Amino acid sequence: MTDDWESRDDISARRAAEALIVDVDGYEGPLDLLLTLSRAQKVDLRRISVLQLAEQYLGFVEQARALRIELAADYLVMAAWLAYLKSRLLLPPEPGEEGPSGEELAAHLAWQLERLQAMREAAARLMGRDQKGRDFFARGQPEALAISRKTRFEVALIDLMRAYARLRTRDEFRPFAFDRSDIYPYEAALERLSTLVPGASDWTALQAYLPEGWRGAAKRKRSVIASTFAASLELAKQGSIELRQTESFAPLQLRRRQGRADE
Amino acid sequence: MSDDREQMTGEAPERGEPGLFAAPPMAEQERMVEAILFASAEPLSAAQLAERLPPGCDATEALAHLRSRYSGRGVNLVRVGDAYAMRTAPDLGWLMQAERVETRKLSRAAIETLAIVAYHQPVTRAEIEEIRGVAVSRGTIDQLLELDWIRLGRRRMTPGRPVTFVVTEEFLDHFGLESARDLPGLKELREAGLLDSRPMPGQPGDDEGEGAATGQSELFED
Amino acid sequence: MSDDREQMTGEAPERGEPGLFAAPPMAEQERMVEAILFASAEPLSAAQLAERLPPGCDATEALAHLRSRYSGRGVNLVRVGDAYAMRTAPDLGWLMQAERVETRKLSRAAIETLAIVAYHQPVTRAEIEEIRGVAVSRGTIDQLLELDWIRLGRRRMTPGRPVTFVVTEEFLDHFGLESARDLPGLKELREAGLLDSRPMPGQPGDDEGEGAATGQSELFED
Repeated sequence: MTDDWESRDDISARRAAEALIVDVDGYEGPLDLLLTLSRAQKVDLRRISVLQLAEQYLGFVEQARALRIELAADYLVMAAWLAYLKSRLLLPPEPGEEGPSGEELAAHLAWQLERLQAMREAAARLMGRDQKGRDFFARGQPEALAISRKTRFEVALIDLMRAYARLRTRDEFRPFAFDRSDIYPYEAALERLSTLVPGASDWTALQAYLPEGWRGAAKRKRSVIASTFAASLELAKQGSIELRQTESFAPLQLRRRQGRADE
Repeated sequence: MSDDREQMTGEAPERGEPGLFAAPPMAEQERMVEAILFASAEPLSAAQLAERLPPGCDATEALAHLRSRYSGRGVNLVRVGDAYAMRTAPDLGWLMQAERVETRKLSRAAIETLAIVAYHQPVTRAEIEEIRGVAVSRGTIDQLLELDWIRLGRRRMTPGRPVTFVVTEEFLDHFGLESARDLPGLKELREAGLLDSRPMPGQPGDDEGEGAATGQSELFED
Repeated sequence: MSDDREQMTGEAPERGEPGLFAAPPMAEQERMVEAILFASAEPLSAAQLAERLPPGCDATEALAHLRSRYSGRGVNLVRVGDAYAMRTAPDLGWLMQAERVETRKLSRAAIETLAIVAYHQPVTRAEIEEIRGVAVSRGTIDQLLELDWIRLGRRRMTPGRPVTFVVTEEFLDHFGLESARDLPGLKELREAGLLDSRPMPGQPGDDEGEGAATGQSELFED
């Protein structure tokens, strides 16, 4: 092969040869290059002449050197190995020599090339198959499944209708509806305080009169204090109790109006 | 491929226009519509289907065939607005429930805003605020836009040309409506007992109307 | 609901275990499997289906019925490994231009590596490199892992306990394969000895080779 290149003046052949060398980066390593070179033999890979292939490869490496193209180390390792293989194939084995024969090594190389070729064809066949997302498709709108990727907002039509109903009826009902569970009505406070007052002969904090169950939660407490305070004002106005406060912000205290019991 | 050939021999090709093939047989059109609807990420209208089918196909007829083929099956062909989609049969919805992961409740503000858009569309932000009686936060609108339940409608031809909001096909799809007009009116709501303004038992937040709650806490701050 | 009632009268209820209802009739089981498979974009195994069906259902039989029902339709029931999925018929792929997902073009190295994993699995990185004759770049494996086409298999029981790679169910699904046994040309390649792991003659380090052979036979045992 080397001789061929040098003997011929054919410019195009020369160019092709150079292209082969310059394109060395295009090869995926020595095995890939060997596979490409082996195609030149135009035979079944099983019948390939490994000797001829080894010569081609060594010629290629020589050419690269002549053109001062730096070859990666693995190309040179392969070249050294092929040179060894070539010698094993050409020379008769010395008696008593250890190790595999040249034929065994050549067969293995041929098998490696065949395997690589087979994998390339398999890869091509694989990619030529119908592919999901290209030739066939999964459901485009999968319904809520075990994939925890999304937060689903739970709103039913009924919630929507209720919300709308609430909005549209708020104005006409609000003034009349007593729809708050955390409100202690003034009327209730007045009634309760009225019944408790006769027993209040000593000054007692207003808080002591708050009904059970309304002293804990802040919201309820606020409501009951307000209504009880209002009720106490009313009772004071009526003259049935007395109110006092020792200083600003001190607890409000109340007791039964003293004079009245005496009368 | 084989069906294409079948079509060529099975039906009289329309030779009138050169270069045009006869439409595939209806059974094949039905297959095509079935595959397209299955793979589509959103409901498709008959017009959209027709665009994707070979010339001469009758998407509407194919849809009708498909609809009856799937009637009573585990999956049905349903109409969503002007479009069509494949959906799990309503009676089998429970099969899908085990998968419902991490569901969140929509805020009351969002539900109300959504309801107002649905009932009053196209509606401006100012109108929503008027009906709700409180300001609508940007976040609420954004959330609904993000959920693809509302979208921008045409600008109102009034001073300032405010944007309007309308509900989307996704909204109709989610709530199982064919159109927003199918929403029950006030009278029907009343008849359904939904106009009772008393809070539902165990319905939290009903007494926490934004305005009222704020006022209260301010007034009785400890 | 109506089917539930039908089931109660139509089939003899199993009275043996109190509190248990008889399984729904097969037609109803088929509808359920249909709904579940339609709803899922991922393949589901018979076991996964059975988990979601009422007790006493026979998912495998329902699947068989469903498969024949959908044969020749625009959407087919396909087998993917141990699982099942609904997929559009491959001959209609041209209608789905809109849904086509543009995948990153895979490098030649990635495609070859994928084929090697598929045909030689479980396979170590060293074996991939030996077959291709070059080092496998980190990015190649990463890309295939990211695509969920390959995954880690069991470690090889050889010195160094190298990790192995195998193809995934997603790989089977993507390439429309029922199982790794259906890889094109697999039988021929095996018969030609091209899937063997032969050490270089005279090379001592063939302990990996033995492992590889074992792994293979495990996977592709008929």
